Amino acid sequence: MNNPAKDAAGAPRRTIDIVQSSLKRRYARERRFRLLGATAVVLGMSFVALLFADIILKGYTAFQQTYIQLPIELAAEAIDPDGTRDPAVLARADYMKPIREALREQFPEVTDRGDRRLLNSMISVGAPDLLRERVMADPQLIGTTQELWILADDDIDMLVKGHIDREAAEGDRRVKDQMIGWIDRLDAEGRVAKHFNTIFFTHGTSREPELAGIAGALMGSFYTLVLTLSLSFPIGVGAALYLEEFAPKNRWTDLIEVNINNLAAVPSIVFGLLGLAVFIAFFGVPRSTPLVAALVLTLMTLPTIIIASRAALKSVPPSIREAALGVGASPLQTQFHHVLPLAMPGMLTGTIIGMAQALGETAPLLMIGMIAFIVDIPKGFTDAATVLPVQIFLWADSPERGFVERTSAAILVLLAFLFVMNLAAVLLRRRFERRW
Amino acid sequence: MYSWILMLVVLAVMAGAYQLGRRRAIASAGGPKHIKQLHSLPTYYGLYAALWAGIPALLLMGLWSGFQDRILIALVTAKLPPAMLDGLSDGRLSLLVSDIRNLATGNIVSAEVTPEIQAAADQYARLGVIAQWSMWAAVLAVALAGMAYAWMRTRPQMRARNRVESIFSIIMIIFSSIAILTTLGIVLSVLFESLLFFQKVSPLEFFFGTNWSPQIALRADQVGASGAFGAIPLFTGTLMVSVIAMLVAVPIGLLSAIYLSEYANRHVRSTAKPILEVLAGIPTVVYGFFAALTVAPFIRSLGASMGLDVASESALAAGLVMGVMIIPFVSSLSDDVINAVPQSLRDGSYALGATQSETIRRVVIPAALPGIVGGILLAVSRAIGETMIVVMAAGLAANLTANPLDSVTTVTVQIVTLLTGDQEFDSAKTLAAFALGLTLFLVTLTLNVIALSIVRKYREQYE
Amino acid sequence: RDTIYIVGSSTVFPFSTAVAETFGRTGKFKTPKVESTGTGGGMKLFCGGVGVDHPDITNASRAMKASEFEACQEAGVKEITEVKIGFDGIAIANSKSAEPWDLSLKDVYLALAKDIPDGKGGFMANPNKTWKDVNAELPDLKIEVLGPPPTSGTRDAFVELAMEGGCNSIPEIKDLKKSDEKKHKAVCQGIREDGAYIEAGENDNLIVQKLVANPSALGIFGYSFLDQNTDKVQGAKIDGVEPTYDTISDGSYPISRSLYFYVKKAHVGTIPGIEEYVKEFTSDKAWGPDGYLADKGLIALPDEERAAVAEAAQSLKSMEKPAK
Amino acid sequence: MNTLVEVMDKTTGAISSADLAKDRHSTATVGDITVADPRITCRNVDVWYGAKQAIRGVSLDIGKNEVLSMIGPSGCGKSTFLRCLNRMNDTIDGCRVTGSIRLDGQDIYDKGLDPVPLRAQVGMVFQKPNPFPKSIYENVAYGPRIHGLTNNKAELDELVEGSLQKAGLWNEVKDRLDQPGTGLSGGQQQRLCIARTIAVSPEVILMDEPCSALDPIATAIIEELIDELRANYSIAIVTHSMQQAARVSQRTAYFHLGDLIEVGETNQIFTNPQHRLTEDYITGRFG
Amino acid sequence: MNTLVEVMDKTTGAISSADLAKDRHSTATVGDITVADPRITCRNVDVWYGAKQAIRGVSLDIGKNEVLSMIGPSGCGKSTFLRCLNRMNDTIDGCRVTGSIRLDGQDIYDKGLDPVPLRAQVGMVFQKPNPFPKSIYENVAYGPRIHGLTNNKAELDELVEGSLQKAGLWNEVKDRLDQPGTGLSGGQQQRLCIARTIAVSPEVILMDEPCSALDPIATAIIEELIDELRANYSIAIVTHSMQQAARVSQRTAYFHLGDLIEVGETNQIFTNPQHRLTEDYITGRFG
Ligand SMILES: Nc1ncnc2c1ncn2[C@@H]1O[C@H](COP(=O)(O)OP(=O)(O)OP(=O)(O)O)[C@@H](O)[C@H]1O
Ligand SMILES: Nc1ncnc2c1ncn2[C@@H]1O[C@H](COP(=O)(O)OP(=O)(O)OP(=O)(O)O)[C@@H](O)[C@H]1O
Ligand SMILES: [Mg+2]
Ligand SMILES: [Mg+2]
Ligand SMILES: O=P([O-])([O-])[O-]
Repeated sequence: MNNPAKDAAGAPRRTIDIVQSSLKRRYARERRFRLLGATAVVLGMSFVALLFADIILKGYTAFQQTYIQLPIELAAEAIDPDGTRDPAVLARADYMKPIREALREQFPEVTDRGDRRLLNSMISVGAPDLLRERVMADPQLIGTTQELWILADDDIDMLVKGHIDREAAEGDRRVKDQMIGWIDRLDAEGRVAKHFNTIFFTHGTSREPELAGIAGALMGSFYTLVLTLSLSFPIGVGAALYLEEFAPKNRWTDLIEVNINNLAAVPSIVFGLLGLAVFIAFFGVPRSTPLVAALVLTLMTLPTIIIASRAALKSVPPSIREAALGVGASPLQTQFHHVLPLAMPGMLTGTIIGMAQALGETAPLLMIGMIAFIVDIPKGFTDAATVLPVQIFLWADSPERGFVERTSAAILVLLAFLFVMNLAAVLLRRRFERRW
Repeated sequence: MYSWILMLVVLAVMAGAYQLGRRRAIASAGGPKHIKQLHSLPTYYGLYAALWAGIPALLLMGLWSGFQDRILIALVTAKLPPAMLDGLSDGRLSLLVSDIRNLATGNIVSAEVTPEIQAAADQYARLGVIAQWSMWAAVLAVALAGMAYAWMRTRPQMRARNRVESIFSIIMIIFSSIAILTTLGIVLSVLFESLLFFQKVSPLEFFFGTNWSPQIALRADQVGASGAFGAIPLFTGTLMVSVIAMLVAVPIGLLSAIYLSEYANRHVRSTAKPILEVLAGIPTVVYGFFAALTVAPFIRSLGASMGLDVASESALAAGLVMGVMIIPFVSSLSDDVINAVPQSLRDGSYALGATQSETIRRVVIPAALPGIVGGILLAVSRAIGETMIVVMAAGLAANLTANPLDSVTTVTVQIVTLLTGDQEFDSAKTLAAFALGLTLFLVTLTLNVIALSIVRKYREQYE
Repeated sequence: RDTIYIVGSSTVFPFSTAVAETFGRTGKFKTPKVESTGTGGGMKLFCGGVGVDHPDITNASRAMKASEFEACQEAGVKEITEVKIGFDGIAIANSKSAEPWDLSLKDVYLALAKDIPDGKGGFMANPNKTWKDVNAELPDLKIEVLGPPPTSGTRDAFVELAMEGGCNSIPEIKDLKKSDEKKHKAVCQGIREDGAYIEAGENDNLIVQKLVANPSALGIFGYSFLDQNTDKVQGAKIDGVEPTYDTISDGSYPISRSLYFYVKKAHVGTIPGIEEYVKEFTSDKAWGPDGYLADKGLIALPDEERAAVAEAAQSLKSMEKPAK
Repeated sequence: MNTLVEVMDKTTGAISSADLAKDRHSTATVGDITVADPRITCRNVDVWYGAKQAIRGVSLDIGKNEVLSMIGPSGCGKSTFLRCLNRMNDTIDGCRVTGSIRLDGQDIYDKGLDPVPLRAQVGMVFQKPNPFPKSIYENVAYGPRIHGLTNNKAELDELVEGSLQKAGLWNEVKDRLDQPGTGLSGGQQQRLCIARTIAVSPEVILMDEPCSALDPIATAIIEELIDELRANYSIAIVTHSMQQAARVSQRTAYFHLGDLIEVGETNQIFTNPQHRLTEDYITGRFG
Repeated sequence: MNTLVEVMDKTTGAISSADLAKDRHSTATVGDITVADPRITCRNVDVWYGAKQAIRGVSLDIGKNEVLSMIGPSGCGKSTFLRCLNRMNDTIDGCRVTGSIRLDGQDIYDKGLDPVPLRAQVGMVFQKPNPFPKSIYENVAYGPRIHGLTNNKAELDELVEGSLQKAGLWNEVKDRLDQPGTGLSGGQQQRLCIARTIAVSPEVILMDEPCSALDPIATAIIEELIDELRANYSIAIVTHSMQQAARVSQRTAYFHLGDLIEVGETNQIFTNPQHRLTEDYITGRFG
């Protein structure tokens, strides 16, 4: 009837024939499209896999640390001559000496001064501190001789983990032939072992790879992000709500909209400049603190959250708003009871991405003093701190070989942090998702 | 530390005020059976009271905490012997104060403690305690006064909901204005230095020059201290890297979003989406290494095998990796808006005999377009503003080229290197960073104005 | 504030932090906070004024300039103690999997300069594409050198020591210095921008790894990275001298620079621990040839100089205004 | 003047229009627009969608305890007019309303007027059923909740059940009150929306084709409900079924292309229309 | 058994049901479900929404050149059944269809069968109008475009105009074909959706209350259209108006709570229903 398509003879053709005739082509297109989509997902996922594989392969060894077992004589005369067990006295004692002596006993043949130095250098400079902690925690040890696992130097660690090429000429590696011999001998006696690297998770950073830990940066990131999230989510959602749902559409709101879009394109380091000029110089917020970092990152992530939230609000059908207004709900009630829950997945997506960005950002923090060597683990928003990406940046720039794996391990920690952070949001988002 | 406790106390007062306000409202209406008499739900009277109890008190607390120390210091230093203060610069004074403070809080002090300092420290500590308690008293008084005020005003006719809502509206307006303030802040924090820069380098050269080479201008005592500050190559470099990144991110992101929201089952979608989102959180330093050590050499050797001359730091490598990073900006945001398209529209299309891909391309995507464009714009913005990847992978050579296999540099890279390198007071080189920042800001602003008007034109609404 | 606040050079950062950590470990004082801001950035902060908001110490991979000193004075930072802490050799290295290089400063100059003498008394844009073009004895490899960007202190030192040194080994340019100093500088200090010299950013690890991936390239970076990566890269001989601890220390290796830190005397006595920090830094167990800083790649000063500097540093002797 | 008129021309030929010398082109309202005790009074209401005028100078009263039905061809502006009465048009971008609309003498387009209590007072059932994507129970309970109409869960349960029962939906959904309201059939959704509206006991109820998706029995229940509600409230109903208009309403208004053509006693309108266009439309029902 | 039955009990009392000894509780289909030349044959169709069964063992034929109307109380499964016939239920999560449905002998739920040409052949007008958020023109042109039914713009224009005209919408929208279809009134949207469906000339057309938002005149136009289409195609129409069913259809099927209760000649169903439930429903129309 309605169908203008005619066959060769001029008689009307059935739609279905036309459909059938082109169907093959359309299906080819359908398959191509679907394949494209699947390829895109696979590609995206394989990027993730590739990056992860790369990081994990480089970093997993950092979760273990080489220790050397030595019979340490904790002579009472040396550590606590008066037998008071006064912590102050215990803390002051020299713990390096018993370690060195124990090591020397293992290799009595080493007498040359230079060789002794070499021998001593197999032990981490942090070993005595660890020993001190141990003794102070358990003063019973004083006066006994214990087989203790002593932290090895980073070069030894690298050697044991195979990151140093034994075949290379002696001059080409930091570990001398002699040391390799000693380590092999200790190893044969079962005195060399890799233990789980607790230091990495409990200590702040250090110049020595074997003593360097991620705890300080992790806490710094934690404080920073808690604050960033609690500022940027309500502000972002509030601003999006206002602009999308309440604001009159006029020049002023256009200006705000353009501004927000534009802020998204501002290089993050410029936010650092802003933080420096406004928060630090003008408001006197202390430098290098999670507080100032959070303020800067909040401004940086706001555009992401606002733009995502507005897109989400736009996609809520107007009939829902009408229904609510129609039973006498106020605009604010309409938003909070009906529109926000439906827009929440998109808002959470914006938040997830914004927070991810904040967690991984380095550049603006360079400007506000976060790129610093801070050993102490921060205990609040105004303690000097650094954050994970900056720590990664610093370690990646360190010459010591031991930092290579630690850099990757730190990235893994950051990603784990990201996962934990996102998990809540992702689960929440899944709860809000629905089609109508 | 004390202020945290006080904050909690104020929150507790707010909670109390909420309860009281509610009860009072119910009572004023004549019991729970008559709440219909009230203008608003009792909750709103509660909120009204809570806000009255909380907001002024918290404001006062903020102000007090901001000024307390300054006032204390002023009081303490006023008591110091004038001889000690004579001719002391502000900085030295602050050192002295720091000393007093260290002493008062029991921190390590390095110099020997003079009696005056000790006295000042004691006074500081004493005043500190007094001030703390007065703050407690004042803040609590204001909180209670606010609560009382709300209490007195609570009567059935009071438009509590409207009042609470207007407070919320004001808060939301303040939130939206933060964007403007930020913009203002950015402009102010780069404007002064930019102007200084333009006094040294003519804007004409900066905007239209094609040669960027701050190296000769490295030091004042070096030759031709002006250097070459033509920013064109930086902008073309930024453009090229961003375009390459978008060529990666938009197709992959959009197609993933489509696949995940339309084809994949729930299970795949709910795992794949967060995984892709991880891409946005990997530190850019990591991408930088990846681009520089894996992708760039690969492209180079690939190019060599095809007889192409590829720079070891090609724009292509940086752009590709950056594209990977911004995939989630496109994929996740698009996925959400695509998912929000009402099913009835899809049904309408299927019922006409459309295939799934036709439905997606011709009905779903157009309906979701405003949101998708938002996501893409965000991704573009991110690409323009990204730094680290390009620093590590694309290098710093300012080539004016259209060949993606060449190395280029971007505005952001130059800003970072100029600002983090060996800076110098007032040299054109350091100031150039600010001028670049300002220019980029203005350029993207213009682009956004254009984008907004285009998006406006093509906005579609359904239902 | 009860912690020392240190800013400055990224080159000195590893040494400064090592000292800070050891200093903190002794337990009496808190571990200082060390920020890596670059030498210039550090100077800017350091010379910002006196007071708790301003740093106490700044590290520098070059000596303080007169202009910076003046800025300091203007801001009320009157008395400054300069401490020279040692040397940093700048290595030109390549991958271990390739042949080691043997270059003269002149080769370096001719390979990397923007303009070189055209032999007719004038100058021309550097036409050399391969090392063989530079010097017939060198291999026929494309010139490809990864080095720091113009904004870095390392680059500064490289230009001053290597380029200018090579430059002056050409007699006609040496003469130029007397006649037209400006021109001389332009010629000697300009680095080519046609892709032969690749500005590779400030991350030296990245350069090392890029060298491993590309055996025909050369890279310019600090000695500590060479020291840590002896199994991957090897330093080129410059004028016949290999970059080793000893050659840098005794000054026979031509491209090395001095490292410094500067102490704000006004803060001594109020910020706790500054004197002790300086003492720790200038103790032999730190900066001596067998000290822990040597292990980190710092090349110690000669013994007498070290003693003299330590003496001056510990007594916090104020510096004079630098000559330039 | 279009299809409609053409069609109607064809059909009215058969009917005696002897005494009617009515001008088909006059758009002035015929009949008495006022009532003795009005709740809503509209005067000269114009509505524009952007540049397009959808309602032209409509003046009309809605009285206490009366059901006013609005009829007219599709697209003539019935929904538009209805939505003016509780300011639902505020939500449409570019929609402009002029003239005066008063509820109990109070101008509802007054700047200072808060549309929220207005909408609680003037409830609305929309033409396209739009349940919230929440459970059936929540759909109905929402209004009473925000207005605090009940004091406890038991009362609320009772109110929800009562409303659903009045809308004739209770038996169908009582076992699945926690299921989403969007999973109901078309007619069920429509009744859900009616239940949702009456749950807040508005004093004026605007119903836009409330029975369009309902079978005769369900329609009967709703009509019964309307009749019952009339005792206390005012109701304006848009309907396409003239039988329904005749059954439920006391007064009827006929709209045509944005104009209010005629208004009067329902009886009179259906038996003795004064305007040619009204007559055409009424008689066309058999077409 | 619920409100519905209670209401109907009240109303049927007045009517003589002398010779009917029908079992109100039997759910077996009464009447001849088959036709001479069927296009669609359904046998034992069950439909489940999750655990809820919406259709129980329905067997029914739809013949060539016939209009089959489906009636029944709201929520009885009419839309559900209709949506089975072109597999629109595929898009509902948790909806399961069993039994056999054949189009020209071909099982449409066959694994290998492609729903795309099926849907081009079996068109559908939904209960809730769902225009695309595109221009009016694009709404109608969409189907012909994807199937490539026209060869050039002129042909397409003609087809769009023709379809809109048949749906009785042309005159109202001809000046604003480029305006969004979502900005139309309820009835206009419904007609737009009809135009959209007939633009692809499906051979079987499923219409779910196509006239629910239409005034009598527009209804008449659609009914005329249906009559015209019947010459070549098969049509299944869900309607709540028994008059409409009587006017347009040759056969009528009565659904009740998911069961097909009775099917037969329209005349016979309305004058002499065989099943007690059918009778209750039919006579209830005056309730
Ligand atoms: N998506 C769904 N999920 C769950 N149950 C549903 C869904 N859609 C419909 N139902 C239920 O299935 C039954 C049949 O619904 P259907 O839409 O087929 O009714 P109908 O006969 O078309 O009614 P109406 O005349 O009101 O449109 C109803 O009880 C309804 O509540
Ligand atoms: N949002 C809108 N934008 C533009 N025009 C509109 C809009 N809504 C309705 N219109 C137009 O205004 C006129 C009146 O529409 P309205 O919805 O009031 O009609 P109606 O009488 O309710 O019709 P129906 O019986 O079909 O529902 C119609 O021509 C319609 O196309
Ligand atoms: Mg309408
Ligand atoms: Mg239905
Ligand atoms: O950080 P620098 O040592 O390069 O100034």
